[in-house]
Amino acid sequence: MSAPGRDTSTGDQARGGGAAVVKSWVGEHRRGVTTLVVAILAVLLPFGVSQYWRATLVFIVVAAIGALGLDVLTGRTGQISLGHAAFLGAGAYTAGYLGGNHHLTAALWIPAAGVVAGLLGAIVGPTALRLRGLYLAIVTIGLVFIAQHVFVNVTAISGGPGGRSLPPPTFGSLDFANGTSIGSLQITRDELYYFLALLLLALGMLYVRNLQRTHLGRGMAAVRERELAAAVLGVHVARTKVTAFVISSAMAGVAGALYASYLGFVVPTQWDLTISIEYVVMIVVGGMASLWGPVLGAVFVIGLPALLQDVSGSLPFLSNGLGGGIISVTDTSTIVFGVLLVVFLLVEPRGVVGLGRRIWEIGMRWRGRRRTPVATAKVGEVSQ
Amino acid sequence: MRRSIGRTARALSLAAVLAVVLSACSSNSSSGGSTIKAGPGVDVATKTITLGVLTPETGAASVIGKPLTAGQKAYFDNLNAHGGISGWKVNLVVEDNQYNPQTEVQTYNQIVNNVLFMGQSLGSPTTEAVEQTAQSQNVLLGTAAQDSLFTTQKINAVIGTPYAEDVANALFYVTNTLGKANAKVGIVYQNDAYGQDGLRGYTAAKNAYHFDDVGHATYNVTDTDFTSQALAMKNAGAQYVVVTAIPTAAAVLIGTAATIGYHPQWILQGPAWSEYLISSDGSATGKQTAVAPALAGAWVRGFEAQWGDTSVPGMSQFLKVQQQYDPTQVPDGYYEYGYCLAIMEKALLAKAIAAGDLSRAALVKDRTELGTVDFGGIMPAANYTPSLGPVSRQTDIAQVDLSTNGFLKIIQPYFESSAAKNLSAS
Amino acid sequence: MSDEPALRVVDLGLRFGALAALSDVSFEVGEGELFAVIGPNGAGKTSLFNVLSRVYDATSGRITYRGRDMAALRPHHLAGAGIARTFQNLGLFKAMTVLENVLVGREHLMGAGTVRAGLFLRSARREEYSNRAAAMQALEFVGLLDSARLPVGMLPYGVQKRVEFARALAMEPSLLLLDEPVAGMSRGERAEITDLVRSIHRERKMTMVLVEHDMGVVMSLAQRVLALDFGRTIALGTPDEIQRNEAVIRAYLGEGHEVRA
Amino acid sequence: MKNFAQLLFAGVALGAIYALIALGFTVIYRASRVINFAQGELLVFGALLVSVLVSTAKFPFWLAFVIGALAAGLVGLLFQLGVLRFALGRPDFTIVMLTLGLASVLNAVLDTTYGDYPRANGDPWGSSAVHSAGLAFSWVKIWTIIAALVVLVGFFVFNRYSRYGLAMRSAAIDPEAALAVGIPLRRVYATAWVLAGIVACVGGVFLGGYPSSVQPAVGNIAFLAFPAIILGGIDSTTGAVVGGFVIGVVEELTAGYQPQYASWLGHNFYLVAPYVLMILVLLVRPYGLFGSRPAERL
Repeated sequence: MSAPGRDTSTGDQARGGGAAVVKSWVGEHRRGVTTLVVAILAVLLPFGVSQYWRATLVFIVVAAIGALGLDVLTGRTGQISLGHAAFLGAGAYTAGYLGGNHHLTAALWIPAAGVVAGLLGAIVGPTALRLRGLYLAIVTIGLVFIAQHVFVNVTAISGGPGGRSLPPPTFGSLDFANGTSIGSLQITRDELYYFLALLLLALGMLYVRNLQRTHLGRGMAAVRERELAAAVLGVHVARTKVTAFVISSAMAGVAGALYASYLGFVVPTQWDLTISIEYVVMIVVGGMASLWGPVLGAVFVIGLPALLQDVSGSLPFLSNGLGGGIISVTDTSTIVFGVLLVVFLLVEPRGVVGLGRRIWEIGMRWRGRRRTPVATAKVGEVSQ
Repeated sequence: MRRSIGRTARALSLAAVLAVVLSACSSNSSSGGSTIKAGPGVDVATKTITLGVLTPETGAASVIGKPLTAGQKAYFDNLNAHGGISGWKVNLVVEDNQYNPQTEVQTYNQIVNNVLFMGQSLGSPTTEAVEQTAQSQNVLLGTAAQDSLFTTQKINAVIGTPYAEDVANALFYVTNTLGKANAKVGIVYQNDAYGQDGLRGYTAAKNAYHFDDVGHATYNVTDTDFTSQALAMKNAGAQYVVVTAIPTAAAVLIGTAATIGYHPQWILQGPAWSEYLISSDGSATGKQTAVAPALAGAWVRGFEAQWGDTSVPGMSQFLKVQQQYDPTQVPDGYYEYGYCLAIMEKALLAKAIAAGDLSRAALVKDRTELGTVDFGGIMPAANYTPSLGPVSRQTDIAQVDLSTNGFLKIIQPYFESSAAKNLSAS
Repeated sequence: MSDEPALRVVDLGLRFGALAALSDVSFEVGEGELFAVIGPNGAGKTSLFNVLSRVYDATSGRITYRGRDMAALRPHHLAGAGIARTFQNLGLFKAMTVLENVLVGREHLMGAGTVRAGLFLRSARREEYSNRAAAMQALEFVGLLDSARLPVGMLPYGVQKRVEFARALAMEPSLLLLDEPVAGMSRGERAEITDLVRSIHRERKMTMVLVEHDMGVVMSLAQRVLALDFGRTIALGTPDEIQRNEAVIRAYLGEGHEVRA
Repeated sequence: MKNFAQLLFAGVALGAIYALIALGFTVIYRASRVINFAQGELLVFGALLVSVLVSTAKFPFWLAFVIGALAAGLVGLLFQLGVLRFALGRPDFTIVMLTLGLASVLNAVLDTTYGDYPRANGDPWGSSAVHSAGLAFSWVKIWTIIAALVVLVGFFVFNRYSRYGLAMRSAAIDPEAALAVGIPLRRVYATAWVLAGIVACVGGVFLGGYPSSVQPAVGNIAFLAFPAIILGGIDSTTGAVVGGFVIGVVEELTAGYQPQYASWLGHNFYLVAPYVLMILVLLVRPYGLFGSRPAERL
């Protein structure tokens, strides 16, 4: 995390010093420290939770990778896409084909999943260039249906409508299926998946963060805000859009590969519109065009229902298959989720990230208020 | 007013049940100096065994999951009321898998530490998603799905006849039992794992009995119109049409065919049937649906005995249990299926208890050496051997009869075809 | 200024269906000249500007810049060809900071691809920082150094206009197209922007084409003026000539008025 | 030939349903510039209500139908008043998400109240059909087409001649301007949601007609209507209707002929045929057949 420091210190030379820089330098480093703390917590997390939550964590982190990708396309470049499921699927089947049919190591099929899905994005991207807004959204819905059709019919790779099994990642002697142990510390299958996903997520976030600090990120934002103005200013709109498409699909591919491998078995019907929608909800709820937005969105969309499922199991008025009860646990959590989604977006349209910022600002104001009287008191003493 | 009282009553009873379950979970495997080897979900102190149930309680598949779970639970409740398995009681912890693989994985992990094994895991893609983990943890799965591939892994404790064998048997019935050697036969199947398995049996039967295969048609589970499929079969001149579908689809297909004046002998696969296709509330008293006449006479092949047919040895006991624990239950094959699933699991547990080893590993081993389990004729007896493979290859054929209770009349009791015998699991 | 003109416009025509927005407009702009286009509303100023900035394709006639046919250029080629523009209604990206907005102007000077940029390799980093430095200088020129990190959306209109100028400068153009830079501004802001334009022209020695409705601004800035009305040239000459031109006066104020600069 | 006619009839009937759903989408889009992801749930809500009113409350079908339609409209209205009203001027994304919220709530509520068993839609026609020239025209399908046409004509009349129709059109073209000239935007939006609910219910009821039935799963059909709105141009109601009928026929004919003449396209190609057609159209006309190209802003 030394990059931010360098970044502004060089910006610093450019603007020739000033207290503002120092402050922002500290700011950058506060962020660095926070990131470090979050990272450490993320690594320790699975050891502190139940098996249920460990599994849920895997789904959350894997989804976060996919959401991070979608945010590059939709959040940062403004290209609404409901086609994410197609790219997730492409990644999944690449993993299945290379890891399953050809028994290759995950060190190969994970990146391959990204590449294949990315290439698919490079093919789809250009055709989407002429389309705007909702037209693009619905064409990408078409992409999902077409991809599903292909998945069902390319039996050799997808196993056909019956689906196919996928291998657990293997790196040399390390086989995720069996878990492993470092010294006395046992690491289960779920934990291995979690850490692998976490690592990939971290790399992905680093990548996106770098993009957003270079001209590519600015180009994307410019295209999102006013395409034509961007073009006139020298932004290559077409290239920017396609680039965004490729990055987004590649990340989706990796996420899909992990997801499918973790489930161990996938059927073509799994890569449907609802998954795409889920991902869009993630980036919107999390807060678009922000680094942490997709992650927080994944936590909200997957973690919240899981939490509701977890707690509502013990509520007496809920039926749980043993008869009785008025409303099922699932229906309850679905309703609560829907309501929370609505309320949340009405209260904080900028998503979880926006909420965080708001809280932060309040915190700062509070600190500011607390400091001032002290200062004036000092002045008083001096004057006497 | 009365409704709200009913609610509280239900809530209380449920709370009671929960209390039991929770206590069972909280203090599991506290082996107080007893001689028995106990895995998770086994409370030696109170002699209770907890099994997990992962079943769809919401969404379209809940139509299957609810009655199936009810039947399973009714059997165990009755068992517990009558001294259990040599003093051991069996509790169920039910989670809604929403027929969704991701949810299945989550719910599996939610309860796996509190259960000895999964007394039920309903659905193919769902069960597949936890198989790997289950194998590594030696957690037996009471798999409620008839896809042949589940019969090949010892982690799946299945009952009943796989779809493929089922279809092969039905076509044997046509070509041999009825002697229609060169009948014109077609198949309409759902384009997914279930349909594929049906097609597999169809092809096997075709190769074995050389009937005139006049056409195949596929549909998607979301389809609302079946004109093209009906026309395809009509134009092909199919006299017998195998329907590997879900109930709503089967109804639309057959209804559409009737409208265009096409009336072949329909052969519905078990899951294509639902009493709700005939009556608004599934019972004989309910209002008859518009498609009911079109469905009358269709064959439904499956492996559950005709509801209420007391010539079946286990039936009267079954009905007694159902009357006592689910008086409102309408005649339903899935209820019978769940009941039989419980019978198999009881046999399994009995073996383990007798051997004094209720560990997970032991149960996985026991599943392969369980031998024959008799369901009192409610389902064909299942045979569990180390060589694995289908536990039953028998099928019965019922005819839709609007006057019978449950609307199904058995016209051909359990039988097994040569083609089914020779079918190799996927 | 050299005798070979920088920008040459010949018999330019633009029609939307039946309506002719421009017809046979011809003029030349010399290297380093500050050339203005005036005309009442609907005279075709904006149409002409949009053709020059490649938003519209001309229906007839040709435009060459430094001997290069501009019809061949797509909008995103303009910057590379050394042509920058400002927008009548601010072409700024509200969600970005001042600095980022200016940096967008240097897009065509930055080549780091998804790999180099994404991995933030040394080359990409160097490129990034050198361009930031350049952007900072541009901001310094318009006197907005301290606002660099503020989100542009929260700045007053006049200041945002300056940001736009900074961005145009950051593009390091040889030709700068200004689309009604003082439209909708207070008298004070108008004076500031006028001075800014003058100082840019003086210090950066770039060719400028200014499309403006405000006579006063045009007369005080331009070296030569083209007057349009109903899409046709009605006068071309020095500010004084234009001010005395009957057609222009009629076009602007109708019969019997004087134009005061 | 007979086949063709039979398929065509089925296609037109299916198209009528698509047209109604597409109309629902378009109405909302014109008002709030978003896709309403709850359209399918509104459809199910209305249809189930009608079904229950007829079967248990013994209402006459047409009365139940009217009540169901109004109830569905009411749900739309309440959503507008209770939720969307507070989201005026929020980014489109937010509003789309809000409709998703509504969808999931409705979905669970319907599942809880009605369960997932198939139900009769309660119409009086049952399996009756007209037979002529060796073809069969079931009354439900005939009425589906009639009802669709009636609703569509009614809608156009409303759109063209009523005060709100005018208001809605102007609001669709330019909300700010509409607001400026004193058009009550909120009331316009409310009207749009009521209409969306009503057409959804009509679609749902006829979708559940013989030999089909009503259950929550039928809501998925909404996703299949997307090509209709794009084909026609999302902001054009005419387009929605034309698009609806077109994809209905295309889907049905593909299902009828692709398996024998183009089997290499794989099983169930009819599922994607509408989307393929849609994409082909968009490659030629990026804003659909009747859609208007949004003004490019600099």
